[in-house]
Amino acid sequence: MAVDNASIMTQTMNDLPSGLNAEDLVDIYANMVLIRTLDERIWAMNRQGKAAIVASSQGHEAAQLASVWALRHHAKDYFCFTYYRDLAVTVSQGLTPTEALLGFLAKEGEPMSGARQFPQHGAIPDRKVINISNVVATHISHAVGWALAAKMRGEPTVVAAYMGDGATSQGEVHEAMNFASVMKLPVVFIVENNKYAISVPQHRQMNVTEVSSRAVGYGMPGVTVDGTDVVASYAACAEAVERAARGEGPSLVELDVERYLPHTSDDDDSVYRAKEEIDEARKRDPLAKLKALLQSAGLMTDERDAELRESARREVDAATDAAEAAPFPPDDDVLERVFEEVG
Amino acid sequence: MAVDNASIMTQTMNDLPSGLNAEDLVDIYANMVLIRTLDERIWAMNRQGKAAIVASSQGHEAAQLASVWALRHHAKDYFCFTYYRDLAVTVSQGLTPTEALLGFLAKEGEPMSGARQFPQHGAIPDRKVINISNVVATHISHAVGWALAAKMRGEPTVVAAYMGDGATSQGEVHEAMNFASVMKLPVVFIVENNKYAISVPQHRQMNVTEVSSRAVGYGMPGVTVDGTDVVASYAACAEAVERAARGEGPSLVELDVERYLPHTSDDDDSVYRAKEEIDEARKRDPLAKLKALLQSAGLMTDERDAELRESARREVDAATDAAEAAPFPPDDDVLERVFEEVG
Amino acid sequence: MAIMTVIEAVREAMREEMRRDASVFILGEDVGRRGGVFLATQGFIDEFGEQRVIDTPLAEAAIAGVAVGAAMAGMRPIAEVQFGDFMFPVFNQIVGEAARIRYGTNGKLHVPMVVRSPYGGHVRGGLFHSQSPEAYFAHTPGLKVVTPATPYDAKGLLKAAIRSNDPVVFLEHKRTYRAVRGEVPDGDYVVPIGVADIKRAGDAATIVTYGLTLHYSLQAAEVLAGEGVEVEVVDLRTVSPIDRETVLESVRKTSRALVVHEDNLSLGVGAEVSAIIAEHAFDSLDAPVMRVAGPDIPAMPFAPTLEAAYMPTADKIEAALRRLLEY
Amino acid sequence: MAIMTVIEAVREAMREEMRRDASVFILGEDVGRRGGVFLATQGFIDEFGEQRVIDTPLAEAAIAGVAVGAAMAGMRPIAEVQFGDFMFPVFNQIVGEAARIRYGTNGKLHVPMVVRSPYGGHVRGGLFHSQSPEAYFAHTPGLKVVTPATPYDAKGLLKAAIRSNDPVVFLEHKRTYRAVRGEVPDGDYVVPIGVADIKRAGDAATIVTYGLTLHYSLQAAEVLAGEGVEVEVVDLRTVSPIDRETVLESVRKTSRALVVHEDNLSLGVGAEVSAIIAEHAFDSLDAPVMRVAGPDIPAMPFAPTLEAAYMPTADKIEAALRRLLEY
Ligand SMILES: Cc1ncc(C[n+]2csc(CCOP(=O)(O)OP(=O)(O)O)c2C)c(N)n1
Ligand SMILES: Cc1ncc(C[n+]2csc(CCOP(=O)(O)OP(=O)(O)O)c2C)c(N)n1
Ligand SMILES: [Mg+2]
Ligand SMILES: [Mg+2]
Repeated sequence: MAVDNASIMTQTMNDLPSGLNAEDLVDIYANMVLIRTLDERIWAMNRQGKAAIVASSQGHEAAQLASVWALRHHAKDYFCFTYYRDLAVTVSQGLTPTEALLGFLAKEGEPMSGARQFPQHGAIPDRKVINISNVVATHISHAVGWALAAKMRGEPTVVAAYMGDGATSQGEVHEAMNFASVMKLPVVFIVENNKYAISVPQHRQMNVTEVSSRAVGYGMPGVTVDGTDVVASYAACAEAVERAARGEGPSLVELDVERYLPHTSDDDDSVYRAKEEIDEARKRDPLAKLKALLQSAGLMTDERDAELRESARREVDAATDAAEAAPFPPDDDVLERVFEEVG
Repeated sequence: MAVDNASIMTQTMNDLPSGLNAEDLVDIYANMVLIRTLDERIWAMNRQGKAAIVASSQGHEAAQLASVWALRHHAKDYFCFTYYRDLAVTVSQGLTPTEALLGFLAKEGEPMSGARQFPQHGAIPDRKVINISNVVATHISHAVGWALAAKMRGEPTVVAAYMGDGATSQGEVHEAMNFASVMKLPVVFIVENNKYAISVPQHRQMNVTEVSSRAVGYGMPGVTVDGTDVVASYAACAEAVERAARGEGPSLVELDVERYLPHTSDDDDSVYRAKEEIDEARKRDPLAKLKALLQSAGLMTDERDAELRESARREVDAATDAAEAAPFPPDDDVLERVFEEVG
Repeated sequence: MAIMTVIEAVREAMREEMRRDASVFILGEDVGRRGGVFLATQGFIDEFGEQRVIDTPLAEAAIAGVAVGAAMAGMRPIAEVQFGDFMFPVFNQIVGEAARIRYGTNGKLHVPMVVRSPYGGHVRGGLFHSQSPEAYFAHTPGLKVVTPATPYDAKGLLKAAIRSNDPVVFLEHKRTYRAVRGEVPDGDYVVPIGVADIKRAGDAATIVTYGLTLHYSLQAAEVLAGEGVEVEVVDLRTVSPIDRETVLESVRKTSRALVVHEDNLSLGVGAEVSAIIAEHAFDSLDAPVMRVAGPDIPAMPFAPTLEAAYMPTADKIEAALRRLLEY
Repeated sequence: MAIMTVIEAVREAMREEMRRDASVFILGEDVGRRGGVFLATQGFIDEFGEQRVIDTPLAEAAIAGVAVGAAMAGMRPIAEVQFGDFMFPVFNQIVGEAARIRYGTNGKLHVPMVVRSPYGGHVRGGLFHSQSPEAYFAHTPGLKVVTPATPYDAKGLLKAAIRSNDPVVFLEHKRTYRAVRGEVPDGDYVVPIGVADIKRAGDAATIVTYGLTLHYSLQAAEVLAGEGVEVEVVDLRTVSPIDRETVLESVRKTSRALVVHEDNLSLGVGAEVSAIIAEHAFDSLDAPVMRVAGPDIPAMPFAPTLEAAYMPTADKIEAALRRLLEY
């Protein structure tokens, strides 16, 4: 994996890619703190038997947030087709912690699917997030279709299609990438490569070190960057978003990230992953790295950080209370909205 | 498409790739003449209302025969997973003209499927040819699975998986190529690129000029050569076969060929293809090119060529008579061999 | 009123809807310059341009998945799958995804798309160009599955399908394309999805069928009519949802039911029809509900003898009717 | 005789067959070091090595297609599809290809493979981890579809499946994995595919079911037994081919039939069972053949209230039985 772990420490605010400024980084950091706090809470609630299933975003936050900020700053309009591990995308796009927790607890009023689906699945079109399905990679062609619709109507939408490294083995990803490139559609394929598909390590998934090596076979640009580095991730995503916005077609951006927890709360990673490997991965923690960068630029102090964490804790506490107090959806809802109600 | 049409005329018998000698070329030429004669007869019988459906191999013969000779000379054992346009593979592997015609006329005794399937579909394992299905590209993973079985049992089999350019857009091709490369399986993926999937030209199928550009994304070698040039095709296939035989894994060989006739006998290519384009393509006719090469080396004369053509015509005439005389399969065969008969 | 074939009716429905509604577009293999391998979209690329008549790569899952995405975004894609046999690669997208998007987003999104495909046999299509895939889709809640048998129904139902706000699998029997002609009113009309049609009235027995075997059933009914026995022939037209009322009303009247289809017997659409009758018209039945269907083999073979042996023809239907009437 | 769970029985069947026959191997996602997400292959990689316990890329079509190819070459692959909901990506390979290779090669090749998959719900699996996909496969001639409900049947049937010279779709109900325990003889035995089993004898009515709802049906039968009404419970075990004889014999004895399954109603396996009874036991029936099944929605939702509302539970089966008995 071609990443440069050292570079981030030497980065200064002068190096920022166009479109990204210091306040953005502070803002992204605040989002990270909230999302990490929420993610930890959800995991804990699973261990308490309250949340049936959780896939943690811990280790992926920088990549996800950088992509969202790049979309905001470089596209007139955009849409995110996420997958289950994209809590930082959904929350930064406006899913509140209470709403997120309604999903994890399967409560009434959950906005994405009405608690019909696993947490984080369904759609919040008003917040530009769609995550239809648990079947890995089916959404990639949906994202391409959404982009096709936008292009046909002359709308300036750029569509981001998020997936893991594992997902890239699916045939539908091939078909969708090829289709998007032939039709020059405004899509950014974002691969959050955490080097595992559940227990299967990257080298048993593919005989290449970089997923981005596939891009050339579709006639589109492909790049791999350090996905724990907000600045590098932003730069790569921004370039791809701009290309899409210019009507030049799709790109593939591979963000090299880490998965700190087991695949989901149902998984036990100790049988296939050495503790040392995870310890090593923790050295790249996106929160710590961004905090260090901000501190080196005088934009963050330990006190301010503690305040952010405290405020995040309070927000997540309140969300927990609200979600726990909510009822389950009523039984008779089970038969509704299979088809359009006519008449 | 990176091909060098001029080079063949300057080639001499001294340039032959290792494994291929002058007699092979004469032998390949005789096969070509027979197969072209047979192919033309089948097309004519379709026009007479006798053969329900035909996909012609005309323009693909050099590519197909070169691959078969490369397998024979560079693998201890091999197997061909063909598609519908591979008449030159099946016949050079021992399907007699009579047997082929039994297929096109759907007669009893047809060896591949008992006339249950379209011509050229089914299996003749004793002649190392399998072509299970009309669903484009489903056989690519079968070929990979066959290679996996061979590898597990320590057998020296190299598997050739044939497909068109159109087939490469299928997701299953991606999955199968990736799988083969991860597992280092002895497969040669042979793409007969005639630049059309029925009416859809290559640039609407993919945003690249060479399918072989996909190989790097799977961590395997990929090459594009002139598939109307027996010698160049042989050299590329031989290298891939040897790599597979050495246990180093799969390769992708793209053979740039021409389709002289409509997609099948059901197609009318005049609505989507200019006559001039076909005329231009005819200049690369593999038969003419190989004949010229042999003549320049003193290995072929017009007289000998005429004899070959006459003998091919006689053989195909006899086959036609035999196939026409054969009965259709008996009705009650329709229910047989769905499952193993037990007891 | 014009007389036209089924393929002409299909073409006319799409042409009129594309003129009427800019959000309708077509994607599929060879739909552009080639006009589709059955010429369903002949001339469309000239009238509507390649933006709205999209020749795709050879990749059915993408055709379906891209259509799903575009439909969610508010377009009305018509995805053509070149043969019904190639519907299996779209299974994941149509059955797994399209069918449950309204449900799975609690109504936030819906999928106004049509997947059209020529299906069925008796055209020397062999094992992989003769498939009747309707039952797979009819088992899927969230999908509507339409199988017209006449030009009139094909045009009216296809318009209804294109205007539907839910995904529709629209299956056109290949053999009817050119072999079946009939009157089609000029201009706009819609045949509602989910409503069966009595194609021939009678009181001695009911045949429930759809697709090509409607025509073979009508032939068999005609033979019996010559003997003074009037058989009612119900054309389902939509195989999901099944129009229970029309079926049950007919069977309550005739007391005898024969279900006929070309697809293989086991768990074919006829199984559901038979189960509905058995449960809800039990007291009216004077004889068991019988079925005539293709045998349980993968699909009809290529050789003409074998194809004929597979096919539920008028003869076989007539023989079954006689058994039913004699019970 | 050991007492074990269904997942233990599955594991034991595979382990014994892999020891017995070197051509048996396993491929799927996470089957190696992880031992499968339900631990069906726990410890296998240590015993059999990574040559025979193959962790694949995340690509179900390839898993199935590679298994088909290896099976044609004479191996006996067991392909694991991690959840029944992810069977749709293998549809093209299993339904389109594996099922018709013997037929389409006129017997020259055959496909001795098993596709195993954990299916079904009542485990808080939500819309995409609760699917019952059996009917799709049961409609496919050339496939055998097996749905054991007990540890004894799971072990014996899985061994039969692995030894079968035709492709078998082997569906293990997730909820039974740990919840259902039972006696399993030590060592080798085989339960034949295609043979139903009477899990409880009775004469008042027949329940025909399989999978998880077998257990709920037995609970309902138990309640009625407390009232002196003995209901016969037939466990299909194999949903394709259906054991017509056992079903019909039971219904001819009891004169009343209730078909129960978790999959949605329309064109579920119950439709075929009902159609068979309606056609072939017509003269024995004292009441319509009734069905209890999941409603026609895509699959059961995630929220516990909605999941319970979907599920055909013992209560719902009991209520239907009372309606049937009172008819
Ligand atoms: C089609 C399909 N196959 C298998 C699964 C089970 N599954 C869920 S997530 C996953 C691994 C995904 O890995 P990756 O794409 O790398 O994403 P990550 O979880 O690592 O972020 C698997 C195998 C599924 N949901 N869908
Ligand atoms: C899955 C599938 N989709 C569509 C078809 C219809 N079809 C048959 S051949 C073909 C084009 C194939 O083109 P290519 O792979 O380039 O092979 P060529 O015929 O040019 O040699 C198409 C679309 C099919 N048989 N299978
Ligand atoms: Mg991953
Ligand atoms: Mg081609």
